[in-house]
Amino acid sequence: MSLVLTEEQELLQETAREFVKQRSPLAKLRELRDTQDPVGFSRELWKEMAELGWVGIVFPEEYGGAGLGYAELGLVLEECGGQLVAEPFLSTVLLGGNAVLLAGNETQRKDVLPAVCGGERILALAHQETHRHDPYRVTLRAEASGGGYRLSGEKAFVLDGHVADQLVVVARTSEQVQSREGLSLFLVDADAKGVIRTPMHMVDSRNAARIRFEGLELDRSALLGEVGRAAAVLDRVLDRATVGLCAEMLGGIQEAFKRTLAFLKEREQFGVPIGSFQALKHRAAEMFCQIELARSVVLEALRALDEERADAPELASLAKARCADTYFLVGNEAIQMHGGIGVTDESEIGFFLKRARVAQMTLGDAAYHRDRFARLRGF
Amino acid sequence: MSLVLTEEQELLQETAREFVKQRSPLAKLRELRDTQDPVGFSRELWKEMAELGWVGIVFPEEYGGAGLGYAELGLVLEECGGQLVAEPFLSTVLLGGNAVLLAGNETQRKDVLPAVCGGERILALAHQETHRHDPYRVTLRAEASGGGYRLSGEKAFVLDGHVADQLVVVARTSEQVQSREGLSLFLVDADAKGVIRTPMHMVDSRNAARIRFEGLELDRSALLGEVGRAAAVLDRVLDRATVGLCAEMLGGIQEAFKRTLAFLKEREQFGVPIGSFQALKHRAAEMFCQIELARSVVLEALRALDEERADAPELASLAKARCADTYFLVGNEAIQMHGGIGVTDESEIGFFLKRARVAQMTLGDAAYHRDRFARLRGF
Amino acid sequence: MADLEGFREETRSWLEEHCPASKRGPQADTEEVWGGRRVSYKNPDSKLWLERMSARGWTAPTWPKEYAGGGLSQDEAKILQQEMQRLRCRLPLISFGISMLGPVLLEFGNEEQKREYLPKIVRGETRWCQGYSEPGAGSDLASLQMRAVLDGDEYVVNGQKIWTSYADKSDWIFCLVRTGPDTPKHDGISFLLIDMASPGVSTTPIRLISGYSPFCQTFLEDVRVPKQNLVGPLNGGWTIAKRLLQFERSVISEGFGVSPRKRSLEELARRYLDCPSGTLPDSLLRSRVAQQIMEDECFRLTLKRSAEETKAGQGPGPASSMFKYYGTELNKQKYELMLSLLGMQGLGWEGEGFEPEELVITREWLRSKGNSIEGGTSEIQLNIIAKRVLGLPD
Amino acid sequence: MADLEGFREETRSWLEEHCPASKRGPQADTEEVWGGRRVSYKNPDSKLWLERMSARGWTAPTWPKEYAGGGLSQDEAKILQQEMQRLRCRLPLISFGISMLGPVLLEFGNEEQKREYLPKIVRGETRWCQGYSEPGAGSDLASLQMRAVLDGDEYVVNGQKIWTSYADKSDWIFCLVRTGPDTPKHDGISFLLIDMASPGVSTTPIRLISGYSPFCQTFLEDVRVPKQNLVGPLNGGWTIAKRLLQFERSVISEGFGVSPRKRSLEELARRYLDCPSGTLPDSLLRSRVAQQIMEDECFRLTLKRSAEETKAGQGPGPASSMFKYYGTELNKQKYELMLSLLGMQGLGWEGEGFEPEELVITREWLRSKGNSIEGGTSEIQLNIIAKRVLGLPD
Repeated sequence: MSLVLTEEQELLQETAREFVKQRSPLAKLRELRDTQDPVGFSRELWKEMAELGWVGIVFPEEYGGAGLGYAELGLVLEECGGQLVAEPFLSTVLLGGNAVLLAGNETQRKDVLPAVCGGERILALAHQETHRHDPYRVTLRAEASGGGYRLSGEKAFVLDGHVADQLVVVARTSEQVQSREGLSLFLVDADAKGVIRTPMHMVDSRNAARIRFEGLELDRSALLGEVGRAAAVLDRVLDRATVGLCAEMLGGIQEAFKRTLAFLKEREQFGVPIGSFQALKHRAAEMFCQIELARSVVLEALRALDEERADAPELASLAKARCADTYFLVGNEAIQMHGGIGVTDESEIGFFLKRARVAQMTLGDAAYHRDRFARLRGF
Repeated sequence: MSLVLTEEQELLQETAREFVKQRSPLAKLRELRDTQDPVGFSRELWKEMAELGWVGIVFPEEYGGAGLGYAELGLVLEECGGQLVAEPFLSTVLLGGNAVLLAGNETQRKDVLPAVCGGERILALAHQETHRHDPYRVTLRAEASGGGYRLSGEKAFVLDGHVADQLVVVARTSEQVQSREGLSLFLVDADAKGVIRTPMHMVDSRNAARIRFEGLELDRSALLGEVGRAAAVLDRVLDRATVGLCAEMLGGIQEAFKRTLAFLKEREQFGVPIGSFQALKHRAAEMFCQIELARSVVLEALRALDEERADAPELASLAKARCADTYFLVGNEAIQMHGGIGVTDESEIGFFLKRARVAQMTLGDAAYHRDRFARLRGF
Repeated sequence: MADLEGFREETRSWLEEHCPASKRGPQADTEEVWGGRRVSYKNPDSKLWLERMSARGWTAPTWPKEYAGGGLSQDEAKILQQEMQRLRCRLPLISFGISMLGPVLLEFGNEEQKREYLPKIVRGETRWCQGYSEPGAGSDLASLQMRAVLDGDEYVVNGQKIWTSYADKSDWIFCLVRTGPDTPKHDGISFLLIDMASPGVSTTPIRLISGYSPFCQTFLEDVRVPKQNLVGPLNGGWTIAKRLLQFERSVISEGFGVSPRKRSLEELARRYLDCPSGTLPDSLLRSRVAQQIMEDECFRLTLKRSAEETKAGQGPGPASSMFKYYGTELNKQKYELMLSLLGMQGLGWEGEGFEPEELVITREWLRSKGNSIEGGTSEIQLNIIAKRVLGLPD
Repeated sequence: MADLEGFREETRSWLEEHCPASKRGPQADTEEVWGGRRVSYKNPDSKLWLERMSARGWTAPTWPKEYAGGGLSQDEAKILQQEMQRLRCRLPLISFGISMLGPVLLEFGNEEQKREYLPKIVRGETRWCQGYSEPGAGSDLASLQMRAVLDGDEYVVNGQKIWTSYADKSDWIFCLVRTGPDTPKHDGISFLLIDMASPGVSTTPIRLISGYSPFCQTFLEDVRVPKQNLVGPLNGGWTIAKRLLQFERSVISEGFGVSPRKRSLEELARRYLDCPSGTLPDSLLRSRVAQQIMEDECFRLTLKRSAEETKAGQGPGPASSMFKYYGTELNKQKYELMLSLLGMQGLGWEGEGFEPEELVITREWLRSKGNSIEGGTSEIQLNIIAKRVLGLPD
């Protein structure tokens, strides 16, 4: 497989670009924010995306998906990222959907995935518990109870957890906190009694939830995958989600840079376009290089997922560290180069900075992924 | 005491500037290097400096010194740093001399310091053992033997150790490696039997030595200060030496910047001075700010030594971290801004880069001093 | 020296007696007093404190007594400041009139103007704002377009200002207006004082990315201004403008020298790394915290050195560009570090999921992005340093 | 595809049979073969290997067969490269003729020139160097002063070049000379080939801060050059010059994509942090090592992507500026990190106290400082990116 797009991929890219531009430009996010929309994205739009086949891109056809790969999903996510589309790809497809696909049995898959691919069901992965990404740090306990399990504990920053229909919950069934062993996944109806959700309104105008499980009783059939062995699946889910998030970030990075470049050419001070000032030129050129690097590593990481390569985890961390740093750089430079206009809410450029910061921390920041890369390399 | 110079200090500064310019410009260092001078500095010049009273500036008058302070010594070191003067202030005055002053008994002081102040005796502090500064990491052992001690082990990077007349050796008399307890100081004649010196020629054209002690027998009177309690003295010696080194670095930083600025104004490309290019202007302005900060902290640290303030250790680390980073920045920018000429040996600007790198590592690099600062602040 | 010590003692006992207890120690932003016609006091002590201080002229300690100032020497003013800090007295008045307009009037205003405006500033009766930037004239301030045309004894002013801090809350505005030809740009600018109650003045707040609205757009439509409100010579306003910018830069950079009421970086690190004492567990974050504290410290020492060196009494020179540039960049870096410490907890916008203190940090992180833009961008400051301090050619 | 697989097998077996064992695997710098009249072989196998490879044209695999090249397609050339890597065959010849002059002659030379010069390059008979920069013309290359005046059938050349790599070891030099008016500067430049054995040519090596002397000053005094040595049109040399700079940049940046024989960063870290296995003990250095490896990896992936994207066969475009800029900056950063790992042990100049490997790292650290200057400074590359790639205005 090549890094150069096939004809089909080019078509998909164009369709996505056009759709996002027409139906979900950045103004949409502002509108959702300003009307204090309790969902934070549009369920109708999500259905339309499902009808276009995007929601199910990576899921097998037998579950209503398109059976395509991450190279294709990446194109859609990149376009969505360019306009900061808030629809729940990350929560529902990359995190929740993949958890069900990779860990679920046939019954579970058949139950969940077609509804996901149809855009009818929103999922969320309830894994994080503190303010920092740390996947094996799980204190929420699932204890054997009757024929099933009882869940007690709390999750935080559950992306789209405030409106998800079902939650995939990472729980500890044995071992100590921080242990990679002893983790299990459960599929939980979000409106079950004993599930208490508090919405968290994030600075990027997306939403998450703090979710408390107060002795929630679950049937045995709620278990997703093998008991105590969830870490391996969780790793794969997080890698896929991380790379998908990176594709979204890449789109945002490129768009913020494009807008900044346009502004540099347009805005005049001292009788000339400010883009003619060498100091700004050099900083723009530096950004260009950083973005090219980000692009290369994201494309390679998507390819590695599709080829199920052994270096996929390494590439996921490589991509996330790089995109986090690059989005940070570009987000900040975009504001500074836009000058006074950049810090007004009226301008859209600030939305990129906000998204950059949240995306940077989501699923581990650059420091986390550099540490993980070193661990994967054994040093 | 003010950061603004007194009349006496201004006079001292002018004298030092003039002397260094006339008697020891940077060309001198090149000459010593190119003639492969085995000493690496000029003993005659050192004597002259002693006659001017500089060597003894900080030592009490009773030992032949001038009884002045670090504010004054700093002025001299700053001027020396500007021309990369290689004479042994650091080894003989700041390290060795201070060790004798702070740890020695009256007999030892009377024996050593007047000879030091007179420029007749070169000292060195043999403390470091590995390639990294780590003051309590001492494996060289001093064992009780007869009425005295027997020294066995090896020291490395002993500054000016290749020509020192006497060595102050940090040895372990008890406790484990890395322990702050159990260290003792010994005053050793450098040409004693059982002291084997290998010169180390450094990239900055200065010299150090690897010194092996092969069961060197010492009289009891060689002990400098209390047995096993050397750490407290060593800390003070290292703080003074660090701040003094920073004053020297400040001089080098300022001179390298001055030369670079002059070059930017002089060198033409595309029909204009390259200093008119905004990207270079901004980088020069950034350097200016960094240098101003370095200057402030060095002056404050010198003052803290003179006032024997409790925050002197903190300020020493603050100054070293800052000077290390700033010399690094300026050294590298100086080369890049000089372009092709900057990387030729014919130009003097490269000497600053080389000195910057060695000075940066000597007595702990920025990472070491940031860690130490945090420890001193208790976090 | 003996005199100064006497002054210190008097000052100390006066402060101890007259500073209300509720005006000592930390206080909320909402208790700040900005004065003006429309002032309202949340705390009656604030009013009392302002009256007592301004009666002595100590809201503007070094201004001459004839203009209701304190008439103190630099040394005495420093002692007053030290003693206020000792007792942790809050500032009785925060005012662009004191920090920006006043020094300019003292230097460039005529006797009548000084007598008219300065006392009202000292007493907090008039709240001033600054009308400099325009939509097309940001970094290139001199290209401003607001026009003032003489018509009898009045100027008729038309145009739009932007980034006017608190214009919606101010009584008067000091404005740069174009009274002369466009080219050369700098030669046709004048410095004019305008009562915002005049017909034709209107303001609209600008919402920032932080959600705050400290700035406004200010529109002037056929506003009539008496010609005696001109400060300095006609078409000679650019010199005044530059001088005032130096005062403004000092204000902005000094603002970053200290941050009184907030949790320190170390405290935040301890809290969010879950480490009440001892060595912080995350070496990388610990190192960044140390580095930030050390850089703040270096900056503080540089402000201190600069103060000592310019003690002779000169106003701020081009070095103020350095403080503006470096102070704001350092502040941005500090907020980024705070966000790294807080993790996801530092990325809230509103609502229950976050503590109020966390939400404030997030908002101020966003607010900090503007620091390196307002009052002359970092790029402009670097240009000034390169040209004025380093003498690099154009 | 089947053809390519066939080619791969043939190539593999030919290499296995013909590449001498001593020319496989790592080798010292001193075993590199640069060819030329004055070549001498430390290892007789080097001569044999060069002869065998150049007989097939495989020292310049994609050049047409009529000029003694290999006549391979891009795909075949890639296979040859892969198979050589598989067997770890060393390059038979390192040559500016192959990497820089050849491509330019193929594009701009006349038939006679191609027949004259290319085969000798392929066979390593002529060693070429590049005469571009002059003392007053570095970044501003077009301001060069070396003058060539036609006198009968010959140009008479006078002037000085600087930064001529290995001029003291080369046979011929390709030079930019001024044949036309000074203004506009770019229009009076021609591209001339000069035999360095001609009377009036002399060279002086330049000593660098690293102690190495890879460059020379080259002086030409009344050197007579046959006029058929002009490449391309008279006064039309600037186009050729720019094209060649792109090839040069690719060479320099590719050079930093891989570093074959040296210890890896991880190995250095293990050695100098005294940690043969497991997690490295110094978190800060560990993080820097990880970051450097990751950035190198990102850069490698970008080279790879660029190669895939331009597979169609175009030469290097303005993106080569990015690789030159980023590759050299990354390389400098990597040497700084190595020095941080080695500590004082990385700061030796010569003598016993240091291991040879350490001294090499120190020297190469110093050498790396020149990478961002030679072949067009980083600043020039950023200018090119801003202008050509981003379209920012002058």
